[in-house]
Amino acid sequence: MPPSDVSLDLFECEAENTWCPGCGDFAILRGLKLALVEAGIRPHEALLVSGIGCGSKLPDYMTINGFMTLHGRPLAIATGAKLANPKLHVFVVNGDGDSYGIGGNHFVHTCRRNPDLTHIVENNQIYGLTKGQYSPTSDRGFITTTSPDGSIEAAFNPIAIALAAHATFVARSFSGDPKHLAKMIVAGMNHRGYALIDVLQPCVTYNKINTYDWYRERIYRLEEEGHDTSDHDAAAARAQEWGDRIPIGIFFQTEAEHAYEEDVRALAAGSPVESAVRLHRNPQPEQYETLRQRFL
Amino acid sequence: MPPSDVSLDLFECEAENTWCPGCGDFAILRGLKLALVEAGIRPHEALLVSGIGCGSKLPDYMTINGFMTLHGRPLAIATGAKLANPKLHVFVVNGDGDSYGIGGNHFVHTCRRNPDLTHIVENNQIYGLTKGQYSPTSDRGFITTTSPDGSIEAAFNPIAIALAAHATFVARSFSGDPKHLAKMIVAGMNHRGYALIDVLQPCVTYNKINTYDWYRERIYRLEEEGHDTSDHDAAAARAQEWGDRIPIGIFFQTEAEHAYEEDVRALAAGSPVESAVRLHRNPQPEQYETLRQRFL
Amino acid sequence: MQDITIRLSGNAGQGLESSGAGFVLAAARSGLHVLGMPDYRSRVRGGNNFFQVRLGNSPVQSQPRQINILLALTADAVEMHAHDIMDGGFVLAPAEVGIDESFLRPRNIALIQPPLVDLAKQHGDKMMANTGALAVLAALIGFPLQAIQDVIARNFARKGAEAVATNQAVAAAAHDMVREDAARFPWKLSMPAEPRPRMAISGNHALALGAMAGGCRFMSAYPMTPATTIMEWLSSVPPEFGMVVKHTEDEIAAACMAIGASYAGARAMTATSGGGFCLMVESLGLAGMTEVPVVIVDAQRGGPSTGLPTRTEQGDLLFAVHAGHGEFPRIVIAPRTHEECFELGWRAFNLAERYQCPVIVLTDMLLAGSIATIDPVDFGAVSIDRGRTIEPGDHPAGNGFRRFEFADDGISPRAFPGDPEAVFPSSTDEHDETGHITEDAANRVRMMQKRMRKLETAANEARPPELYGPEDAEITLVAWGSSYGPCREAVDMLNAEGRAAANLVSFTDIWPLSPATEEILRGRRIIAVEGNYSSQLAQLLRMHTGIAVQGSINRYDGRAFSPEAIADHVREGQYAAV
Amino acid sequence: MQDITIRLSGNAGQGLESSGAGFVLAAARSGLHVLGMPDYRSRVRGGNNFFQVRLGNSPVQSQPRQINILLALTADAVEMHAHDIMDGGFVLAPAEVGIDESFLRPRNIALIQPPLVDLAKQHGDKMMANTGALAVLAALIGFPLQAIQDVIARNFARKGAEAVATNQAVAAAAHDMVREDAARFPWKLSMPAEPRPRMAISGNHALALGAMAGGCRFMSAYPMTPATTIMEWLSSVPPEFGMVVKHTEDEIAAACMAIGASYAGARAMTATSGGGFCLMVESLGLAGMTEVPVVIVDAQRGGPSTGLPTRTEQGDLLFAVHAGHGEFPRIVIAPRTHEECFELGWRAFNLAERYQCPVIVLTDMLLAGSIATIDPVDFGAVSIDRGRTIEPGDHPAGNGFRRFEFADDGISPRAFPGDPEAVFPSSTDEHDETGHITEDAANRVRMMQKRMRKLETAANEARPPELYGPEDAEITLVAWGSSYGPCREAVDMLNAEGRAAANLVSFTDIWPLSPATEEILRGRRIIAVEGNYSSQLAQLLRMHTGIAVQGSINRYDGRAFSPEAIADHVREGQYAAV
Ligand SMILES: Cc1ncc(C[n+]2csc(CCOP(=O)(O)OP(=O)(O)O)c2C)c(N)n1
Ligand SMILES: Cc1ncc(C[n+]2csc(CCOP(=O)(O)OP(=O)(O)O)c2C)c(N)n1
Ligand code: SF4
Ligand code: SF4
Ligand SMILES: [Mg+2]
Ligand SMILES: [Mg+2]
Repeated sequence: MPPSDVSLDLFECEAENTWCPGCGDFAILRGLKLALVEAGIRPHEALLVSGIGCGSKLPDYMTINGFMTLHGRPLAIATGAKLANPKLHVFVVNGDGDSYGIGGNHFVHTCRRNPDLTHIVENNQIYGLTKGQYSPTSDRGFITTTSPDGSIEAAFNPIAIALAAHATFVARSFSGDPKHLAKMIVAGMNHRGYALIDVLQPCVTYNKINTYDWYRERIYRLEEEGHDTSDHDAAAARAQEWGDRIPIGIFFQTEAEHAYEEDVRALAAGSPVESAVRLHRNPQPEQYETLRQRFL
Repeated sequence: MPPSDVSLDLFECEAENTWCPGCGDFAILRGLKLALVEAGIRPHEALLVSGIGCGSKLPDYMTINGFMTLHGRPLAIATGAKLANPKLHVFVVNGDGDSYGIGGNHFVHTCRRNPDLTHIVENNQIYGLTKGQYSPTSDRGFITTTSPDGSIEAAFNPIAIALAAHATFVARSFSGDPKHLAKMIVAGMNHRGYALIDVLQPCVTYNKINTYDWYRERIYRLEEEGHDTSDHDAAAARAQEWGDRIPIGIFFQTEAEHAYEEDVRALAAGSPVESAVRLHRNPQPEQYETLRQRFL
Repeated sequence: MQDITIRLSGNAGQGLESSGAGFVLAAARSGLHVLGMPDYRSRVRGGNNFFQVRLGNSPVQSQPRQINILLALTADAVEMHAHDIMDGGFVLAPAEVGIDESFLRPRNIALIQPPLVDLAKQHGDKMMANTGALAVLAALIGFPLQAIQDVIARNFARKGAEAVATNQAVAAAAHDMVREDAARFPWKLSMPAEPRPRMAISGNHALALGAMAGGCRFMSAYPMTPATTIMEWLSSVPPEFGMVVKHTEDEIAAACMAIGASYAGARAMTATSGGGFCLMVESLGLAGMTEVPVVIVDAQRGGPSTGLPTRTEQGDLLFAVHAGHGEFPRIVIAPRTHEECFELGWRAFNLAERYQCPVIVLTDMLLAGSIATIDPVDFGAVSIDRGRTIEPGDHPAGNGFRRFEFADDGISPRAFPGDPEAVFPSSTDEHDETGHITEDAANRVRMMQKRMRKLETAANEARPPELYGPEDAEITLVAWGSSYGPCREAVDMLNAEGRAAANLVSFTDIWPLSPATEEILRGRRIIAVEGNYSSQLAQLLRMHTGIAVQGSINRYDGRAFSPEAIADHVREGQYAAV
Repeated sequence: MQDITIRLSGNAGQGLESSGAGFVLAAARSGLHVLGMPDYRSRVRGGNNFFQVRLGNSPVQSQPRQINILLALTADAVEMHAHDIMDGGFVLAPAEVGIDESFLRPRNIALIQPPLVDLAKQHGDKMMANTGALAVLAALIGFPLQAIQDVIARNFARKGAEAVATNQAVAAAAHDMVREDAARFPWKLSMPAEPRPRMAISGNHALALGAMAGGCRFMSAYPMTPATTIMEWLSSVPPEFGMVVKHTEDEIAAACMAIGASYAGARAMTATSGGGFCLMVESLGLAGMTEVPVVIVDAQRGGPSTGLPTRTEQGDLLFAVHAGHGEFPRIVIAPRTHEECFELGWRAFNLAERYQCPVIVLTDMLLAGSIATIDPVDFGAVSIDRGRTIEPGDHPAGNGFRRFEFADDGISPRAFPGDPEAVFPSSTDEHDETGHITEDAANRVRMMQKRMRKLETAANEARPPELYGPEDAEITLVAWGSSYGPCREAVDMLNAEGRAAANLVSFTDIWPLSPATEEILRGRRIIAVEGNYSSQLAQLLRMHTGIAVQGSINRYDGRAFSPEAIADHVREGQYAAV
């Protein structure tokens, strides 16, 4: 059936949803489904890799190939899956603690590596599932059980770090605006290479500061201020904006560089997944003769 | 004895040095000793934490409190030591793979945390001790045993990442110029908070591209071009320079923010190390009564 | 009546755990023995959770198979828990909650429905319905309203006099409201004349308090259920105590920071659960090789991997004993009770500094999260042993400092950076007595032997397992950790039937095993009772004593053993999964 | 003469390893059996290293205690190695190297000093002295110069005809130069008339070649001695093979990428040493819980921690068997020979996909880095078994896809993303048959049992240990991995003395143990021979069979067992560290 037949209900699923009423993750789930429908991608054509956390439960709540893995590791796992089968549309969805805390190293190296992944971060500036400790993106002074006097660390700035780490698509959205979110996700999917979409996501239970209203009062859209998404310096400057005014939209995008897997020469011979099937059905032992010769 | 009595020979030691003749690490060892002498710090007053790699063997080659730990972990270990005993002058010395590869997550979080550490990275753009694989800082196209067709990843830019990660002191030096190196190290030591000194270090055995000459032809000094070290944007722009011209010197420095340990309120009551000694000699059980009350 | 068990049940977010904790405290202050167990799912709001409180006149160490009273704050709570209510038991629910009695009648379970929500609303806030419910429960089982009122005063103090007053009013009214029901209520607990004050404390809090008493002033950790509350509580300690707590970027940093702090001379710890412990394994080798003491708490939960994040298990024992490549000494201890959580909290640091190696404290969700009443801890009884640690100025006169001296017992002198008489290198590469790296074969052999001798020294000083019950019994249960409580009660039940049916051998020091272990177990008919699939302690015992168990009783669905279930298995000689 | 052992010794950076490899290849092509062992320190240049080559007419499986010839490229090499030269042995050194003969005379060790450096210089480059030395060695032990010339032609080809010609000229001249010495030289190897071609290959290369033959087309790793050459060799495979290799940021990413690739449907692996394996432990649980096959090679080296990075050890066995929190099936296998490195290289993937779990292949520095001659591998004999894997279109008709179906043997159907008939979630949280997260107690018990049943299935299909030597012998040696070779030769030595003194039971499939293990070991007088401190295989055997060893022979200084040393221990009944 042609993509136009792809509809929301393809992605629905009965599994019990355990998020708190009002959680910003609901809108992200919806935004992702809208994006898939718009892009005409069917459940079996996409792979959604998540970590551990409230937000990382998302794949359990829709019909899709979902791999809910380890806290902090989904980018590495998704990269392996993408390299093994470049035909898959691979998404990563995880929380701010997962992505920027314990997963920070995979994050910076994935940025510079540029595999064709669409990365959606549910950034609620808190550790939700573990009941409210401060996260890397918590603002200075943010009070939680592990920062009783307020956080005394500068907040991790995912936009700035991604830009410095050579990311080729860097965007921010807000779960209070599913349409904008869907637009960003589609843009990220269409981007050749790694796409970061950091989503401001209210945690209604543990983050009483960064609420829907708090964000709404501050958010503005980059495209409405004539921001040039090809200007890396301008993007870096906008990345520093936080507090009174918080930009959402695409900060930076370039397709001047290949996606990582485009430069992996071995993939020209067929993907590892295809090889596994082919070799299983037809091993062709003689092909290894040249390798054996190296030792004779 | 007054600092002026601190001399190089205090730091000498007989242990056999296993570096290759001509290795850039020799100059870094010398530069560090010079800096300690200039700052008047004695071996027992300093702690030198390293990881694993050629460069990380440095503490074994001088007389100092040296802790040669795990590949990628010295920043975390050093932070623990500094918080336990803020009186110590704590240094971290490790390779580019150690610091930015496997240790990348501790690197970005240490930057934003800003503990008072002086971090010297022996950046030879290669994995030396494991005999020559490409490292995070290897340039695109760099050919090694694990990048036979040349690296297809954008190089990790430590200066740019440190700036984006909110580091308060960011500098680069060159092991071909021990005096400059010593100057940078002294400046880093005097800095309040985390100081990164990325040192361009030729690996004469495995890196045949980034040689002493290669660097000499490209290096220029920021201070000679009137760079303003308080200007974050200017620093970020300079950080992007690589190739024909490579800046060395201090990119950025600010003391507008406290060192992490200055904001740890519990340290006002004495350091954990002092507490351990005090409580051992004089436990004072009654002090815990208020805590016990919480459960009655 | 000897003891009563009440299950408070409703949805996550309805404040069950805090109400339960308040009730436990009230009971504790009335001189009762209490054990309160939370049971919640890995979600933050919604979905049925419960908090179960067992109260008794003598120590209670487990949760029974059946409960006396169910407090149901939602309709489905009844449906979900009815089968756990004993015949003739009671359901207490706000009148405003529609209850389907079909579950109750057949087993003549009585239903009590005071208009608690309505009452709470009258006084201003329907959230106070919980307060009313607690007062009703007090009325039923017959413990003084005053105890409830005191706890309200204490717990609502920071919310202001207003909040205290209204809640107390609700409590009084509710207590009054159920006069008749209370009169008809069959089970009354006899209240001690002058109540002996007891602490009501969770295993994690007891362990954290013990650590502080043991001189721990540095803790670095990354949140992970069920260990998180250790870090959270230590973070709440006033700054005057000098307790430095660091919430790190991950567990690798958590373990490494603690090791760095300990290397510098602090008493330092970290706490996590199995998944985080996996990430600390390489650091374990760092501490083992450089002989840096460090205390690592692994509060076990249902595995493997993410598993059952909020439920209990004893699945990490063999992992803890063998974690890390190569061979180096480490110590593994596991508290069996809340009292031991406190004791091991400080003892762990003595062991770590004495043997200069990592000490792993294995607890589990059941100990970590349950609230028990214990005799007020005695800080005077806490001792601090820093082992062969030398502080600046205390050096014996003589020829230099050899940090890794080939000592007969394996324990070399330890000093810290800052000490002018002891400047030395430490390396995870093999090293000589001075700490410098060497690959010399003879040195390697001696240094390995030196390190490994510490394990023999530690074994000889380890606590032997403890025998409970008649020396000669038909069956010997073997247990560790949270299985101890239910096993102990099971033994009492079995022996209450007359003959010496069973006894219990339980372990606190698990690795290295005391040499006395073999002799204590030899010739017994042993049944292992473990909260895991593969009877890990039993495997360890066979590995090191050659003694095999006759059977095992295992539970690995994340729920607690009940003494009744254990006793049944023994009676029926059925040894398999509960 | 049956076999000859030559030690090439000099400084790191003098090209010993490549010269040694060339010599091994020349010998292999002449139809000899060869085992070449590098011995180097954890440094890149300088410091004495050596490469030891043992040549024989029949298979050689170990390095002997004493060598026949020492090639000394530096003066201190003699001082350092003289004690390992047998009485009446030889030292070959360039005339330009001043040798202190005081070490040699007393044990009448002869010195041969052709002017090799000078000769090399004459032909243009003193680096060619090594080439000359190899030609001299060939002359002495009497194998054809042509073999050396062929290898020169092969190895210097990429450096151009010029380089080939000059090196061959040096070889010819050097060979000529030592005519008389050669005539007087006592030990000649009889050369096979028409040499049977053999492969000269390291354990790591054999394993990598086996993995490719087994269909592995994805490898992610982080460099770590002694595993690095697996990744390096796979990186060198031409792109036409479609072999995707990723050098990652760390070992966590290495394991996770391989698991991601395997989840997607590839045959994927990673390789590391103990320290890196520590960082993969959490991923092990991920693969175990989500039932994703993955092959992890742990090339063991001296531990703990950084330890002896370039030396051998068998110290990770119990860690590999117990790594990871909670309980899940995994398989641990360990090659004993270079032939088995190739075989397990492909078999590991069959096991991983058959049982849908992680497979850990334990090798060690000795196998990984040594070069052995083996019969050319037969790719036709390689079989690929993907187990219960379903490819798109192959689904059995019927009611949907249950990825985690409660199968009797524990093995559920496996499908991959991209398959329209099999869209499902996978989670490290406990899940139901469809893959969705659930905390239901009954489901948990069944799902645990389903997973753990795979271990029973695997045990029943596991290879029993192998008996070598007389069925009834006074002593039974037990060995695994690289200890197998020297044990086998020790058994032959002992039995050569007449009586059935010893036999050997050795293991390839270590976990789960074949049920036949107990029967094979029962009633024997067992001595464990392991390259570790605590006899880890012996511990595992006692844990699961109850059979205890009578003693053990351990070596943990990072060096190889010699058969002579093992035989002596057995003769003297001395069981302790070598
Ligand atoms: C290795 C490991 N460490 C810790 C945890 C416990 N844990 C589960 S979720 C989580 C963090 C949740 O925060 P975030 O990633 O921001 O997701 P959120 O719940 O806020 O959506 C943690 C620490 C874990 N599962 N694994
Ligand atoms: C966990 C772990 N992984 C891998 C290694 C192996 N290893 C030792 S040094 C090193 C990298 C060396 O590169 P770098 O950090 O740049 O230091 P250099 O040798 O270049 O000075 C590696 C991968 C290790 N020791 N530990
Ligand atoms: S805790 Fe916060 S993030 Fe988690 S489900 Fe509730 S609202 Fe959402
Ligand atoms: S390999 Fe490179 S970095 Fe290492 S010691 Fe030699 S020259 Fe220095
Ligand atoms: Mg979050
Ligand atoms: Mg390097």
